[in-house]
Amino acid sequence: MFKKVLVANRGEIAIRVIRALRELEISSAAIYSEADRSSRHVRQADEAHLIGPPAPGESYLKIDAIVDHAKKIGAEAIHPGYGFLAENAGFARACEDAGVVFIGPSSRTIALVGDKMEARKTMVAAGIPVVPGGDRPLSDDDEIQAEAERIGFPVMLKAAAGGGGKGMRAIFSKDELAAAARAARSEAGSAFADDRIYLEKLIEKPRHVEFQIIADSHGNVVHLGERECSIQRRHQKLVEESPSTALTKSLRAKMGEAAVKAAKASGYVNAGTIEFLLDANREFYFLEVNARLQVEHPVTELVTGIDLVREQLRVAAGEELSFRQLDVFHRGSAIECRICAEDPENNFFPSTGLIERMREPAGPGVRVESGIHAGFDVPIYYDPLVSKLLAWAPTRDQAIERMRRALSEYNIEGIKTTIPFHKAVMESEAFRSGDFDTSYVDEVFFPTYTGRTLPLPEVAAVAAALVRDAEREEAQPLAVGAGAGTSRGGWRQPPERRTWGGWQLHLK
Amino acid sequence: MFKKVLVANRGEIAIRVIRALRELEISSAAIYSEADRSSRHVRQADEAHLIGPPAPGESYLKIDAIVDHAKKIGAEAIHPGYGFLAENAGFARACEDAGVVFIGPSSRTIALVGDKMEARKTMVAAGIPVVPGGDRPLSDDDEIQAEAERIGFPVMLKAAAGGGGKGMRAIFSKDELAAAARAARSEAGSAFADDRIYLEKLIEKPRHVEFQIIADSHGNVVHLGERECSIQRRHQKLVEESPSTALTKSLRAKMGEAAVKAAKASGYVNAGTIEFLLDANREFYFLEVNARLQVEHPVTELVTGIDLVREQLRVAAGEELSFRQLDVFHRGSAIECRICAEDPENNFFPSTGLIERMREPAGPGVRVESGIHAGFDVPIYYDPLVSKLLAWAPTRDQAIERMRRALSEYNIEGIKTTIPFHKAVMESEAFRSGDFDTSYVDEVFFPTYTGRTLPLPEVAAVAAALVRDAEREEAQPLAVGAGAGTSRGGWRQPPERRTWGGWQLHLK
Amino acid sequence: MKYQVEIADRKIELEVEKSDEGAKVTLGDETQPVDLVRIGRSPVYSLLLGDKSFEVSVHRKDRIYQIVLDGSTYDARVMDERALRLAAAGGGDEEVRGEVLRAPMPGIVVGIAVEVGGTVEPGEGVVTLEAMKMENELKSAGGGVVKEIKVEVGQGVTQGEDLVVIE
Amino acid sequence: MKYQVEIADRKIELEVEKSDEGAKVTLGDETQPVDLVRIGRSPVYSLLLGDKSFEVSVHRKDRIYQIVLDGSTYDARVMDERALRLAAAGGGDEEVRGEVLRAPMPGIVVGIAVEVGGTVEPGEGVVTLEAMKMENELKSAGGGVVKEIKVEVGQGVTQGEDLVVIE
Repeated sequence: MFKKVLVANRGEIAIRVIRALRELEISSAAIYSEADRSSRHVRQADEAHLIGPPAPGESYLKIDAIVDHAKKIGAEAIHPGYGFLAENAGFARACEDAGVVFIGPSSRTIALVGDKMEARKTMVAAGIPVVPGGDRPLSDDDEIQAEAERIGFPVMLKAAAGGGGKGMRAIFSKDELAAAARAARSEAGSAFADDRIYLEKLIEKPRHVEFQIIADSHGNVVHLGERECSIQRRHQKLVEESPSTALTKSLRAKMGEAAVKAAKASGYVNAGTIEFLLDANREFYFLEVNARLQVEHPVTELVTGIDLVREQLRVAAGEELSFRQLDVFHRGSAIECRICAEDPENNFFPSTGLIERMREPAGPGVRVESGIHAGFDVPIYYDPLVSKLLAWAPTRDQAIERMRRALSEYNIEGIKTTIPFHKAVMESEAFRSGDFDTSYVDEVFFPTYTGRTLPLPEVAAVAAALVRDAEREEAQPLAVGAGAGTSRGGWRQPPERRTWGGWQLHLK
Repeated sequence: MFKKVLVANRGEIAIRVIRALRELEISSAAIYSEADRSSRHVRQADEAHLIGPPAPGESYLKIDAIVDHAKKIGAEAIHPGYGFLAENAGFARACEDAGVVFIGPSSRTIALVGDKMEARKTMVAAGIPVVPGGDRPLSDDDEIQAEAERIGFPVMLKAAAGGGGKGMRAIFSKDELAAAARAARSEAGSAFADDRIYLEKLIEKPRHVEFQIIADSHGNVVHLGERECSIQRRHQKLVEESPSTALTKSLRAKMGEAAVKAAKASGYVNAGTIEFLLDANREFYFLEVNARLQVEHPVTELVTGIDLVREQLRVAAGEELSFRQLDVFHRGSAIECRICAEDPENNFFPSTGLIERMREPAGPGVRVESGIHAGFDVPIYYDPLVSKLLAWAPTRDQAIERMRRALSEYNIEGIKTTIPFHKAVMESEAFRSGDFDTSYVDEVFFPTYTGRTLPLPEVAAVAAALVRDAEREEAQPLAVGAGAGTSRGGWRQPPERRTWGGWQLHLK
Repeated sequence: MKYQVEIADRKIELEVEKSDEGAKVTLGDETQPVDLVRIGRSPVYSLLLGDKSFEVSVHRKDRIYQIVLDGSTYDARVMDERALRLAAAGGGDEEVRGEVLRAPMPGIVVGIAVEVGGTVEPGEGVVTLEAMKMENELKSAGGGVVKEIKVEVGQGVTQGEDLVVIE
Repeated sequence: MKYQVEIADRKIELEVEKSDEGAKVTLGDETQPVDLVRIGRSPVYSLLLGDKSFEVSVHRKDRIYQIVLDGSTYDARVMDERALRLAAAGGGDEEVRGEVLRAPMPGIVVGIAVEVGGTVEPGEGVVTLEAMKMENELKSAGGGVVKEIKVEVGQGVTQGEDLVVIE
């Protein structure tokens, strides 16, 4: 096993990896940008190294500086987390060239699955259902139109090098086609320096169901079941859960088998995710491979009991997986809410600033994966995800109740977060019923989401008035006659305990 | 189900119950003594009611006041937690008489299992192995001596009404017998107003293994497997775990069966624990019934996935258990460390005072059940248990690693706690091997426990000197020339972020 | 002591009375015992109002008490008897004229959709700010005529910085 | 600036130098870059010493800096150059004579095992205090003759209160 591992990330995922390293008694080396000097991942690691200025391009994305640093400090491996360089084939290759283990799939696999058209081709060859449509780049308008008519409207225009929704366009009729293709090609060209586009059948109101896989370098590939990720806003996942309410036992087995096949077909080693779309008839289609640990990996950890980061480290060190497919069994139901520094009352506007106070939930079935702390200044440079809240229980209904309870215990003060949004989702009929698809949040939930709720204004008013009253007394202690620590008609304030308002009954 | 439940306890167990109530959408009513006005359980409950002065006898033990309060506020049931009135048959009877549901077994069952000799008799009749010895009270010296010789030395003198080790004496030879019997009888008489004593065979170096049972009022009794509680100091449990390393599959089945029989024989309804001693030959003996939720119940929750407090509430409301024996399966390994406000460097002396700062562990497989918070003044009146730290993992070795990691993240500043002791236990060879008995801590661990460890004095010295240096600069800002917020040779201190020493590199 | 507390668009009148037996608060017709205790030196308080128990955090921002209660944030403006008398004597609040669009967070200005002298409708996008990997459109609340544009595209701004003045 | 830091029975000498490139600390033969940043207004600091990262909490108790580091608490007494010179000029520490047994916690005195004028051996039990449901025996560290007993059985005492004076 490794002796020292560099964690090439920040925030909650860096802390997640550092915890796994500590449990394995592996020394952890953090890197940080100038904006992250006070961040938790710096304090929780055994070592910390300044890598550059706040902008990601000058710090967390600097391939050469990070690999050089790993060599210099004697780190045998690098864990990329998610985001930043996690799916960058060039970074994986730079690690390979430098003789540092990249904790993830090979650069070859990352490059293969990163090209949507190549990935499609690979899956078709492996007999995995893909969304009907072209498996070749389309250049002129006639070709595009012929292909669209062959598939049948509605269709989806996609960029071969795609990602993050860029270059993607849903098209419902022939008339829109030519203009959309021009726009998509130009967008793809400027975003990815690769203007190849292709057409797929548009799956309407799909559910997004993904399978966690993990593979070692000895040829063992195991899937750990699915995650339901249909609660999205503008293609961003907000809530994930396992199991999915949409899957039957036999469908789960079929999709799991397809996920393992997909991993084998792409020569996958380490942890990864095979994303599928599920249409209204419960037909599934390969969507893409996420060649990294996902944000939502703890959902799978809670239902399977398997520590994915630990297994990532083990297989990267050349060990065999500690379990076979038959050893994997699922218990209960897990839900994750992504807590973002965004204001749900104001169109999910980012909210940065100083965290003045935090109270985190705890107790049975609750797991918090947080990257922040009281006194932390949430920087503007990075992802708004500041924490993940997870709840597990024997049944989905109980997991929802537990998540509601945990959300009610979670206060992050000083910035706005998506906690109130998640409370509303947990209360919503559609989420509770389990009957929703990826269009739900944008089309059904938001039009009726009132956002700003102040259900107890009288109680808040009483608190504000009492604090004001106490401050007034403090400012004029002589006039009122009773400062802190003095006795007054049976009421006593011990000097070490500051009491506002002076009306606390204390022990005599 | 109930609409409102009164929680007749404080600290972590009150919070545990309040969380379960919130998940079931049942209104929670806390009671508090004058010493607990700032306690967490007061803030986490929906309602809070002052019950009396700090001394338990004037507050948390006031049966009439508590039952009256429940009636007055319309609480249909009372959860007693553990300790205080949890095993008080008089309290259960007062609830029954007042028409308030006592969340626990009936007063009859509590009285039956509270009398050690009656409990023994009941178990013998049910065919459950008990420690060899007398099942009748012994009065004169001749009778005692005859009985001791019949059983064979060493023997244990016990009080019929016993508890907390009072009236208990281990006797290794005939000469000690008469004097010990006199002392035990007098001790029992003054402690329990009942001076009946009896003799049992002394089981030397036993392991303490207990079984969790839960029963509903429809005749269903299920056991949830064992907890190993042999890590004790002076008969106080310190670390608990499940599964026990001492049990084979067949022994577990036999003991589980005995536990269910014991519950049925005593007419048990609700959650309870059957305690056994296991001797060196893996023979087990019934020890006693704990007619309440135990401190260590989360250990069982982690390996079975069952929420014991939720089930307690359900069966108290007359519902059937939500599972049968065949539905219970165990996964992985769980450990609990009791975090007490005691100084392990100084003979576990109680440590009270203000908690100046707290950092709690989190992340995969970690559960914290805490009753304290920063700014809390730990009162002298109550149990020193302030928090419980639990770790779960697929294997015992991993659970130990995880517990070590979690302990390293746990800081409670301002008072002394048993955290350093637990770190040492997790490192100890005997604990890791799983080969220990109840004498281990007192006889093996402590004689070699060095307690006070200051492994990094140089690092602490650097921190202290730098803080001192910064304070010196702050005190003389004009003399040194650079106060907070001013610029100095490329180093900038933003005024809102206080930096000591002035040598933090900030973004320009 | 009587207080008027403004929260959002509500004005809540209440009266606090203290005696040897503790404090009482009167809200509308109802008078209840009340007890507020600060937890250590933190911004957290335990509030008992009648039998009900609440945990509130109080952060003071200038003249506003920001109350965090059950996950919601209430911005409360508290006026006591004296302040209310002064306000009554001094006439109503000054008429608020015009609007200054301010940066709700630090970021980089990546677009300005208006010109000085141009007209802005209520809810119309005025400035686009980039922060946390996302572009965010800032909208005019009231609408009016653009009087001044204080930033330019590409410029970094701090939280609360004036961007555009609309009258 | 040179400092001497006393922790338990160790005296650690170190030197802190600051320049435009940051601070360095010299411990024995080794000089390393050092960086200490306070986290918000909390007692928590991030300490980078060389490449190593530590989280420390600092609580000041009179003249002692209580440093919490990796779960251990270090009571550090810091002397700077000036204080060291003064101490050297003023001669050694005053000889400590006698011992006052103090209550390590609040509690109730339930037993006193000595009498005024009696002799106490080092490690001998002197007073029994009840707190947190347990009886705790307080022992004499040094031993000697009991000069004064300041409490009686049944009395409640606060933390740090004098119980028995032994000379």
